[in-house]
Amino acid sequence: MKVLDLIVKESCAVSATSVRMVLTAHDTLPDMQPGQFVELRIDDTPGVLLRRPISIHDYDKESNTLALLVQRVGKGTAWLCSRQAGDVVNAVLPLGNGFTLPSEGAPCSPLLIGGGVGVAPLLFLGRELCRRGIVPTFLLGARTSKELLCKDLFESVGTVYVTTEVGDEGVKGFVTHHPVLSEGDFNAVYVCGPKPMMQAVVTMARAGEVWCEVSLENRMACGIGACLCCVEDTLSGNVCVCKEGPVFNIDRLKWT
Amino acid sequence: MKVLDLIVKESCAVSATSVRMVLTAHDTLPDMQPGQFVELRIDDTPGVLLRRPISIHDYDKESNTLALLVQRVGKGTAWLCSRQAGDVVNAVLPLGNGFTLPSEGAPCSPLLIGGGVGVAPLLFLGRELCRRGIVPTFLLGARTSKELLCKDLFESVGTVYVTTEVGDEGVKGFVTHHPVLSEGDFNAVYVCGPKPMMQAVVTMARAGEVWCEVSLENRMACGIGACLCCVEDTLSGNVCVCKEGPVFNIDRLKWT
Amino acid sequence: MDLSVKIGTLQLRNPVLTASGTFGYGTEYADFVDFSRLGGIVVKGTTLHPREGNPYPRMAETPSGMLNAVGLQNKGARYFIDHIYPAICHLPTKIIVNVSGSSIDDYVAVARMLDELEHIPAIELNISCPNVKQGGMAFGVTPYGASSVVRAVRNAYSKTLIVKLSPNVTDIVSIARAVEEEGADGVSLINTLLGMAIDAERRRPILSTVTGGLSGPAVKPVALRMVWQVAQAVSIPVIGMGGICSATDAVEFLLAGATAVEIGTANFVDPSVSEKVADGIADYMARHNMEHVSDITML
Amino acid sequence: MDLSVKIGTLQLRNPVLTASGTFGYGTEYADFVDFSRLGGIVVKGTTLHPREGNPYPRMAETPSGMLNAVGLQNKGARYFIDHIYPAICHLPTKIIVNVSGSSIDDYVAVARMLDELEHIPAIELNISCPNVKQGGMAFGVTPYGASSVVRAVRNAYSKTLIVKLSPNVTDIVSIARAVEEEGADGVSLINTLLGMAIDAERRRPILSTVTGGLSGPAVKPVALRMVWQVAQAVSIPVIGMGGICSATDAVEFLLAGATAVEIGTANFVDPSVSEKVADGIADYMARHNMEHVSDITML
Repeated sequence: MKVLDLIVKESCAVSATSVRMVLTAHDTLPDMQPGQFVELRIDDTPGVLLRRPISIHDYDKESNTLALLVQRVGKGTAWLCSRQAGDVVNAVLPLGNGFTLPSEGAPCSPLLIGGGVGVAPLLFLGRELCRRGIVPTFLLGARTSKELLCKDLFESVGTVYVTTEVGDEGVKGFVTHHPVLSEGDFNAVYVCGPKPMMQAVVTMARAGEVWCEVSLENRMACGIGACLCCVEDTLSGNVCVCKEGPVFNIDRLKWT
Repeated sequence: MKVLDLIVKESCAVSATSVRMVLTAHDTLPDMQPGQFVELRIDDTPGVLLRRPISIHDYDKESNTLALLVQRVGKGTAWLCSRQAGDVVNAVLPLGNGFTLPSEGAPCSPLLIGGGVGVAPLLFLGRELCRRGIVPTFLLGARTSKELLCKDLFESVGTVYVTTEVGDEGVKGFVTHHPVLSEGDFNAVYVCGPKPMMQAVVTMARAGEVWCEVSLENRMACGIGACLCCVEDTLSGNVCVCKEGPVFNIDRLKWT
Repeated sequence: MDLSVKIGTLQLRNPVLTASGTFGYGTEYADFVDFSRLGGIVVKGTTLHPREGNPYPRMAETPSGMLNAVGLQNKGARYFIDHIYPAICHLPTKIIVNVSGSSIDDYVAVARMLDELEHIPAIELNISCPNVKQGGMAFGVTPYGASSVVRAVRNAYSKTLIVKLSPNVTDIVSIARAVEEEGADGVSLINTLLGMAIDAERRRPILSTVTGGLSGPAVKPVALRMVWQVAQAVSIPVIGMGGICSATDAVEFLLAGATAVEIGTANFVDPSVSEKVADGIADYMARHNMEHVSDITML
Repeated sequence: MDLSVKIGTLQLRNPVLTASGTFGYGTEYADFVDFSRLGGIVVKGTTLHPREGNPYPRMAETPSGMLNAVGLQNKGARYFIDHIYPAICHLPTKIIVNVSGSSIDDYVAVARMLDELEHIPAIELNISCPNVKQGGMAFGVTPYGASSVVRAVRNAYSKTLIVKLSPNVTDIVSIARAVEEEGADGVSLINTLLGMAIDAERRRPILSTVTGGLSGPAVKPVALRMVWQVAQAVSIPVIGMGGICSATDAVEFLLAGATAVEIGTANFVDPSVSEKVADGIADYMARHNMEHVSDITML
């Protein structure tokens, strides 16, 4: 883990409330794994004290850059969304444990399900799967087509299916309504998104006895397992999402 | 009094720690008097709650602009000093009572004494005196010539004498050491600057029985006489500097 | 939509009041606020005799807050009645006078004088101001002390009696219950938290009195907690205050159980804030399909 | 320049400690802090039996502060001794264990167990945690309650005993005097202020426990005031804390009379802050021509 000043290389709105930022650093960025996150310090924002955890959307060792998707939900994320090229954002990174990647050569047919801004870490995960010769399938959910984030980027990495709640793109409804879930023959499911969506997917995965990992977004303070604020009540008791997660195998969760 | 969004027209450093800002507004600025001040809201600055009182350095009705000199002493003034052309600063204005101007045609030979950033309101005052056919004499004090603010502007309005503590410009020492004080034949003295400097001038004015007004800078909260935080202990008791001042005739003060 | 609330016999058109000591006598804010859109104004703390207050400096800024040590500077009840009351009694909102004292007799004397004033429908009894050595702290920090002063004032004052509580206590609920027992029509809380600021470079306290009262957004969590505790424990209306800067803040206090709110320190930052808060509460009610302000309750 | 301070028999190389509950067991911060530059680490609150703590959500951000309701989650004293102590006992700084309990017997049992550990030179007795229904509030808010637990622990514990005081009291000085009387070697203050946060749109409390402990810069003025009051009233060393984010903040506490300071919430914002504060105090002393940290006093 490092504390680093990241430099914004570019920042583009990808929906009315979300921004995709590419950042670099003077130093070499530490290695990162899909599913890990960064904690960004919020400057110049009265009343905001704590860092904001943001999952790593993309990472490219060669260009020494990482990408983040930030959704404007409060004063802290509003500040992040207003950063421009050249601005500096202080980060602690990389944090937490990422998704479990299939071992080299193991047969794997993964489905990566994301909802809303929760699609963010799945791009980085998809790239890593590709690097291992596995073509990922994405199932991305959003309220409307306008809120569907970075579809083109996902299409450059794998097959993309879409659901929208209003039905203006892809299958109308929630991700759990998409036929690919029953038609596809997946032996691994990775999920990140709003909790009700993740719970619905987990219920289906359990019913189908499919291996499944979810990335949780509990409210955090320290990000490194010191304050015990972001706990998830698991089968092994309250554990820190920031340190033992944010990715959990569903076998550890009490979710019903 | 109004609450207005002021728009920065220009902002120039006039010393290592001070900035001169010219501001305008979409609406017509209310009329202002020399010695009055504005209360500026500090945005984007964690922990800073209260407005900052800044005296009016210059005001031009025709161009609908006012000028301010801001010295960087803390987080609030640092934010103000970092405003650029086009930025917006919210202000309550005009506040307080200004300097007493000589009545039309009355014989007046005024000396305007300023120290540090306290020179600010004297420019506006000098202009008003000029408009009444009175050529003001300025005596400006600073620690060094580099910290002497806007000398050229004062020279465009009246005669300027200077003292510097290190002696790299004008007379070496404090304003009270300048020979113009004893040589000049002034019947009105206006003072604004650090309290010890003002006290020294007041002592001399009393000794010479010269009419004298000072502009005080007590720490304020509301700026409109509601909170009673900025009081000066006068001969008529504790009075609000923001509302009954900031300009006081020395006859009201308990200063010895 | 109905925003009106009632405290004792005091009827307010909406639940937004301005807090004592932060709004002068109202007139200072005439350029900024349409008084007819406020529930009421709680004017400066008034004592029997004139008070010069504490020496300067009286104020220090703190993270998201400020300390003050004004020390109840005011010209006394007689001056208020003769010179201030005539100028404010016809303002188009309810005028409540904050009353302070250093003895029960003083409180009673002021309450009696104010009881005569037709256009003052209520007083707020400050039994908690932490700034003045003899300014009431002794009354406000024990149920016994609070009871004694409220009992005496209740016997002398016929209109709505609101008691302003100190947060600098172990058990604010016991104080609230004690003043309810003695016939208070409502309680308002919180007064300021006792705090201190130090100038590290000059190595001395910033305030002339060393300690002073903390207010502003910093104290909001403590204020909300106390309002919530007290509202559950008493049957009389609770007026909540402490760091309210926006309608959302005000709604939080109403959700915690307050019947009305007071806006204090925020008046210094935005002199129109009280009016905006009142408007914003109406917006909130519209958004949540609420008919009456009392519908603002926890789910 | 000498920054060392002494509390009981505990010798610290400088007056900067990290506060319990904000620094884990130290190891979490190994990437960010050179422990050899800290006075010490106060590790997480430890109870006799394991505790799961409170349900999620446990945290709410507030203006310049945060509320927490962790509820003393920890694996118990036995686990600490067997599994954590071996991993941290050779860290190049002083390790102090924060001890909590829900009965005097529990406190005493944990203190006895820790007394055996060679590399634990001190404990900090939490008699004030406001998060847990049976977590010590009853002890910390009265002189009698505080005395009882300190007396019992003092008899069971031979090394440096620091007692951490609650700010949620009318008279913190009386509590400090009571624990000094029972043989405490020092007091640390303030623990968190009891507060509450509400989600106005969802119309419910943010914390699962409704109320929680407020910390961060917002509380600094209250903390400074209490440290100043207590430091004047007791002869034992005072450890000050509450919103310290910088060396200037720390110096303010030292000026108020503290012998040492603890850094809490600020660790979450800047994980290296504790080391920076220690360095900054040295810079301050150099600027003010001070030889020893005890020269940091009011003028």
